[in-house]
Amino acid sequence: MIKKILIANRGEIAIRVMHTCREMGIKSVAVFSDVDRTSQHVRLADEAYHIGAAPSAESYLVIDKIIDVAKKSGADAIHPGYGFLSENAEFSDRCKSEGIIFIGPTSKVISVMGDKISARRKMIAAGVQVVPGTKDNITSDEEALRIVKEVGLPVMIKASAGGGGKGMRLVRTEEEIIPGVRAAKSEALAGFGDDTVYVEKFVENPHHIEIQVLGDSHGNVIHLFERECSVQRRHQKVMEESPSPLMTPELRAKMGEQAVMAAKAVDYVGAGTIEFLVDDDLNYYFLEMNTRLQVEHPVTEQVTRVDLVRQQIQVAAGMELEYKQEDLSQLGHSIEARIYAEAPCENFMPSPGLVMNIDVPLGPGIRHDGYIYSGYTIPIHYDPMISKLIVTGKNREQAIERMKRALYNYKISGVKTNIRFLGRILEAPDFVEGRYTTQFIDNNIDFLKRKEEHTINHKVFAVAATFVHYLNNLDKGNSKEETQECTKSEWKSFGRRKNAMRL
Amino acid sequence: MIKKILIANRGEIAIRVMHTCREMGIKSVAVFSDVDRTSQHVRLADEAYHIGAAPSAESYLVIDKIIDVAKKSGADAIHPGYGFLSENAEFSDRCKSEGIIFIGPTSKVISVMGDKISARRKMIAAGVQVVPGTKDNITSDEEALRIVKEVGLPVMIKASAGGGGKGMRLVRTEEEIIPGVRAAKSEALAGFGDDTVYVEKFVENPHHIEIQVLGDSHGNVIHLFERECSVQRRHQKVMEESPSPLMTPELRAKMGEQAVMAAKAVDYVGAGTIEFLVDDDLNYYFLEMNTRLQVEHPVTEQVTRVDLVRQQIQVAAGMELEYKQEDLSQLGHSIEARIYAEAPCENFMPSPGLVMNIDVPLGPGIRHDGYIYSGYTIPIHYDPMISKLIVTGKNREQAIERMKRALYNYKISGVKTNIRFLGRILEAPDFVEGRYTTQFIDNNIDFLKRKEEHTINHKVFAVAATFVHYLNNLDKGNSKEETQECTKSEWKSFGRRKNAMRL
Amino acid sequence: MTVDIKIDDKTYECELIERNGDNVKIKIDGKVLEADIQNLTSTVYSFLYENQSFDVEVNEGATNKDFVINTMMERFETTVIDAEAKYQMARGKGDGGEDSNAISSPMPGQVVKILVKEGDEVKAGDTVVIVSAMKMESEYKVKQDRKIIEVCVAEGDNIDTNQPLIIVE
Amino acid sequence: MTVDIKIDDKTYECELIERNGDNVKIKIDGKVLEADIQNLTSTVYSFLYENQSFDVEVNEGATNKDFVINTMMERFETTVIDAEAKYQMARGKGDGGEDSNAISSPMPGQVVKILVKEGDEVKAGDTVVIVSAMKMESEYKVKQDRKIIEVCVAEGDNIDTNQPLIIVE
Repeated sequence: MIKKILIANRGEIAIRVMHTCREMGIKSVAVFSDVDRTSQHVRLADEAYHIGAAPSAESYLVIDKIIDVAKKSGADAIHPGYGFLSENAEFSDRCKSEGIIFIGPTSKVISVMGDKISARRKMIAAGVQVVPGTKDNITSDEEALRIVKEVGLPVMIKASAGGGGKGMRLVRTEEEIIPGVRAAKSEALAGFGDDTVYVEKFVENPHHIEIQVLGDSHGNVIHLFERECSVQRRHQKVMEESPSPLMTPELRAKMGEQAVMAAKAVDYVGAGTIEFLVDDDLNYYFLEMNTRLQVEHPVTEQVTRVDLVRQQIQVAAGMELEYKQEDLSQLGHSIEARIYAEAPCENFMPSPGLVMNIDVPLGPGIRHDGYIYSGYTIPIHYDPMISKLIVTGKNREQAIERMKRALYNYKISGVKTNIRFLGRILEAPDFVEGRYTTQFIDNNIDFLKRKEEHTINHKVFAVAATFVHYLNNLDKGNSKEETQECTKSEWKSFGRRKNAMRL
Repeated sequence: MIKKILIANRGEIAIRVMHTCREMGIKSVAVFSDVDRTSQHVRLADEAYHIGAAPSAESYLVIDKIIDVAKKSGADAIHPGYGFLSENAEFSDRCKSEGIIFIGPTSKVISVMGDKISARRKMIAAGVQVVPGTKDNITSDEEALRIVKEVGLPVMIKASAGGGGKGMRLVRTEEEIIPGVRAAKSEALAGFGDDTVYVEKFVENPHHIEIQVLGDSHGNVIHLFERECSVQRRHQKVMEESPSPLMTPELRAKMGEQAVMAAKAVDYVGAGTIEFLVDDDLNYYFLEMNTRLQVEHPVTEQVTRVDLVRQQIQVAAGMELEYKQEDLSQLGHSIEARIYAEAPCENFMPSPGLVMNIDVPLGPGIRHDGYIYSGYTIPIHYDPMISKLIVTGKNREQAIERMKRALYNYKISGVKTNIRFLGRILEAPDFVEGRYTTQFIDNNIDFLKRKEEHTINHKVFAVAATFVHYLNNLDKGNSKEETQECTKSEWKSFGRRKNAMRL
Repeated sequence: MTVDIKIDDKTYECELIERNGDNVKIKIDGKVLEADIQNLTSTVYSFLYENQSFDVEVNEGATNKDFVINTMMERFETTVIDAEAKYQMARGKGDGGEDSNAISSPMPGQVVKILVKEGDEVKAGDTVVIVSAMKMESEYKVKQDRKIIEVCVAEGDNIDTNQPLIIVE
Repeated sequence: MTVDIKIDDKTYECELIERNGDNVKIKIDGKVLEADIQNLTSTVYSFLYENQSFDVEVNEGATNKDFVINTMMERFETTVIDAEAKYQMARGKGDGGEDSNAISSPMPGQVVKILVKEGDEVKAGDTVVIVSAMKMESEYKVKQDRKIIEVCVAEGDNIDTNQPLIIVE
């Protein structure tokens, strides 16, 4: 069995992994950059090693440095967390060649699933439903018309080399087809020097729903049901839940089956996630596979009562999966809110810096995966996510009420956070009624940013508190002499006692 | 439905109740004594009212004051928590006559179950198994011999007016019967002016196991399985778990049935607990009923996923129970550790005072019901319990490992706590193997108090930290002039900028 | 004791009428506010106002007269204008130091790119400096045609909130 | 810089050999300890010693030379004996103020009952005062036959840790 794990990450996920390590009796090794000496993951690890400068390209992304620490510390295995090197095929390979267990899939799986076109081909071959379309270049107007008709309107014309929305055109009507292809091609040529474009079915009002899978090296693959991740801002997830309010038992069974097929197609070992787009008519399409632990894995842990990190470690060590599909069930409802150090009212500008106070919500049904502490300075170099608040309740309604209560009790000062913004999500009718798509935040942005009306005037209390604090500061300034008085009188009473004792 | 609840309590239980109130959209009203203005329950309530001096006899126990606040604040209901007025029949009655819902049983139920002899009679009549014996006075040696033989050795001779171990004699052999009765009688006469003594079967190596029940005003009563509470010190519970490691499915069903019978016998409405003594041969005997929420209720909530406070409020409002017996199941394993401000190595002396820092453990499977915060002064007037750490895992083994991890991550400074002592309990073989009785702490006291051997010498690090802190303090003293330098140079740079701008 | 307290653009005149332990009676813009304001920690105050309970946190801001206030739901920035501050302001000092000729970042970060040098003439809307924080880059532009007077930072520098980066005419 | 640090009954001679940022080289009783000791908050230090990571918390004690240290698993009380302290001790001051003639409580609490008055003669084992804290009462007894010199507190008084309650001869 694994005795010591190097965690090639920082922040909340490094700590999350350490918790399970400690519970399994496994020693944990942290790595840290220049600015992370004071980071909580260093404090909670059994051992910690410095690996370089603040920019991740000079520390958390440097394979040689990580491998070096693994050897120095005698770690048998490396857990990559998410981000950084977690989906780096070269790193997976390197661990293997150095005789260190990489807690994640092989480089081959990472490569196949990391590339959109190869992943799509693999999934089609495995019988997994993908977004209809073709990856072949459109070379003529006639071809464009033919392919679009095959796929069916509306479609998205996408540049093969594209990214970030460039070289993309939404086509809804037949008349738009030829102008759309031409526009996409010229934009792609200008932007990427390559005018290859292809056609994909446009999924209207898509829901982002993903299925958690686990595989072992003995050929077993199971799924742990779905997570609903449609609350997104610029493709960044903000709030996730399980089960999905959109889900039906039939759809769940079908998507679960497809996810297991997808994972089996690549002999998947470890924890992975199959992301799907689902439309309002409950058509679902494979989007991509994430070959690592997800940020939002806790909601699955809460409703299935499975420790995913423990399963990752066990299967990486060659053990068989602890659960069979029939052992698993979803019980209750769980929601995760991602707390970001950012200012929603100032266009979500990041807000790094000194955390003055943090008061975390406690009590029943609350889980908190975080890493900041009072007095900690959040560095400017990494992700603005500072913690995840996860609630679990009997049903969706009670989970929402619990999350509201928890956010109400959650206080962070010093840096700005999105806590109020998260609270507003829970009040948006689309969210409450469970009928929301990936457009939810955009569609509701005014509602989400609006300031509450209060029965009491908070401004007046802010003024009163300022005034009292100012008066207290004045008093403190004046009380230095008094303090000396106190010391004096203490001496007096000491003298008196001495006298008394002489009697 | 209830709109506003006055919580006639303080500390963690007041906060626990407030959490559920907020989740149900119910306003909460706190009451506080002179020394509790800074207490967390005041901060987390919607409203708070001062009710008198620090001693509870002048505040939390004064029925008139509580009723007065309920009326002033317009509360429809009062939740008494545990302790204080929670099992006070007069208070229950008074609420009723004032038209305020008392979230607890009627005065009649409190009275019947609060008196040992009447509770015993009621239970015998209801067919509940009680400790064999008689409540009739022993008036002669012959009677003594006859009754003891009927009950069967070993027996306990107990003074009717007794308490705190006085007027009690354990009798193991026939020869001891007559001297034992005489000794108990004379001790009882001397101690209480009443020589009435009775005979009860002595339960060897008892396990303290209790069954949680819930009843509504429509005649429904269900049980929520057992809690194992044998880890006790001077009849004070220290660590509880559910399920009990002693339990078998058959015994659980039988004891559950008996608990429901007990509650039905008094038309019980609300949350209550039937305490049993169970011996190594799994014979069980009714001990007493607690007609209120228990400190250790969270372990039941964790394994049954039922919010007991929500059920209390709903049935108090006249609603039917949300669950039927067949809806309920135990899933996983939960352990609660009570954190006390006390010094186990100094004979468990209480340790009130200023809390410098508190770092609570976070992550999966952790629940924390507490009330202290950094900078809070724990008053001398109330219970030394400052928080409850509750962990839940897949099985008992994982729950124990999780509790160890959580206690390891739990730091409180300023006051002394029993955190290390709790950690030792989890390492005691009797506990780990799940074969412990109420004698556990006494039998293992040396093991529990022993200091760990460390691979590294903590003393040296304590010295090093002292030294560095001392050096830092010296530096701070010397750096006042530097600080002024900084201010100056800031002004300089400001001047320079001004100049630059004039260019 | 009377001082002015500014919040957003409004100034409130505050007068202490009575203080009895934690019970404070304050006149704010003519209206009397009576509350039990208990100082819990160096920054946290527990309010009981007409028996309503809530916390207000007071953190010190850029100067010893500036504060950042967190109430249950909102965050405010306040400034105390006492006799000293009024005197400073009358003399043209005090908090008048804000400089619209300096381009600065409202968050700490790192200078990724500087697109101008001293003496450059830039057009309205031109980006002059790019700052990165937490994987997000922000471009800072001039709003009008301007001349660059001074570049105060170098690429790669870590910068503080509101530190002047570029001085324009 | 050399000082003595007392912990329990043992005194350690500490010498600072080198300090380079947070990297500290200290000689403790002749043995060199090298560690990265990072000050995180006013009281918490993060240690990296041979890459092992643990926190040590330093709280100030009764005087500015006394400290309460919490390591991962244990709590220690330490005292710094520097030149000033040595001078004080040589002159019979310093921390020599402990008074075995005073009966005091090692915890804060409330005086429940005083069983003696000035001038009383008490016998070894007699209870002289009862203090209550957190629902637990502690009886304080004299260990030898004594005469009561002074009763410093009254029933109902709240008392601090180690405050003298009764002075005996």
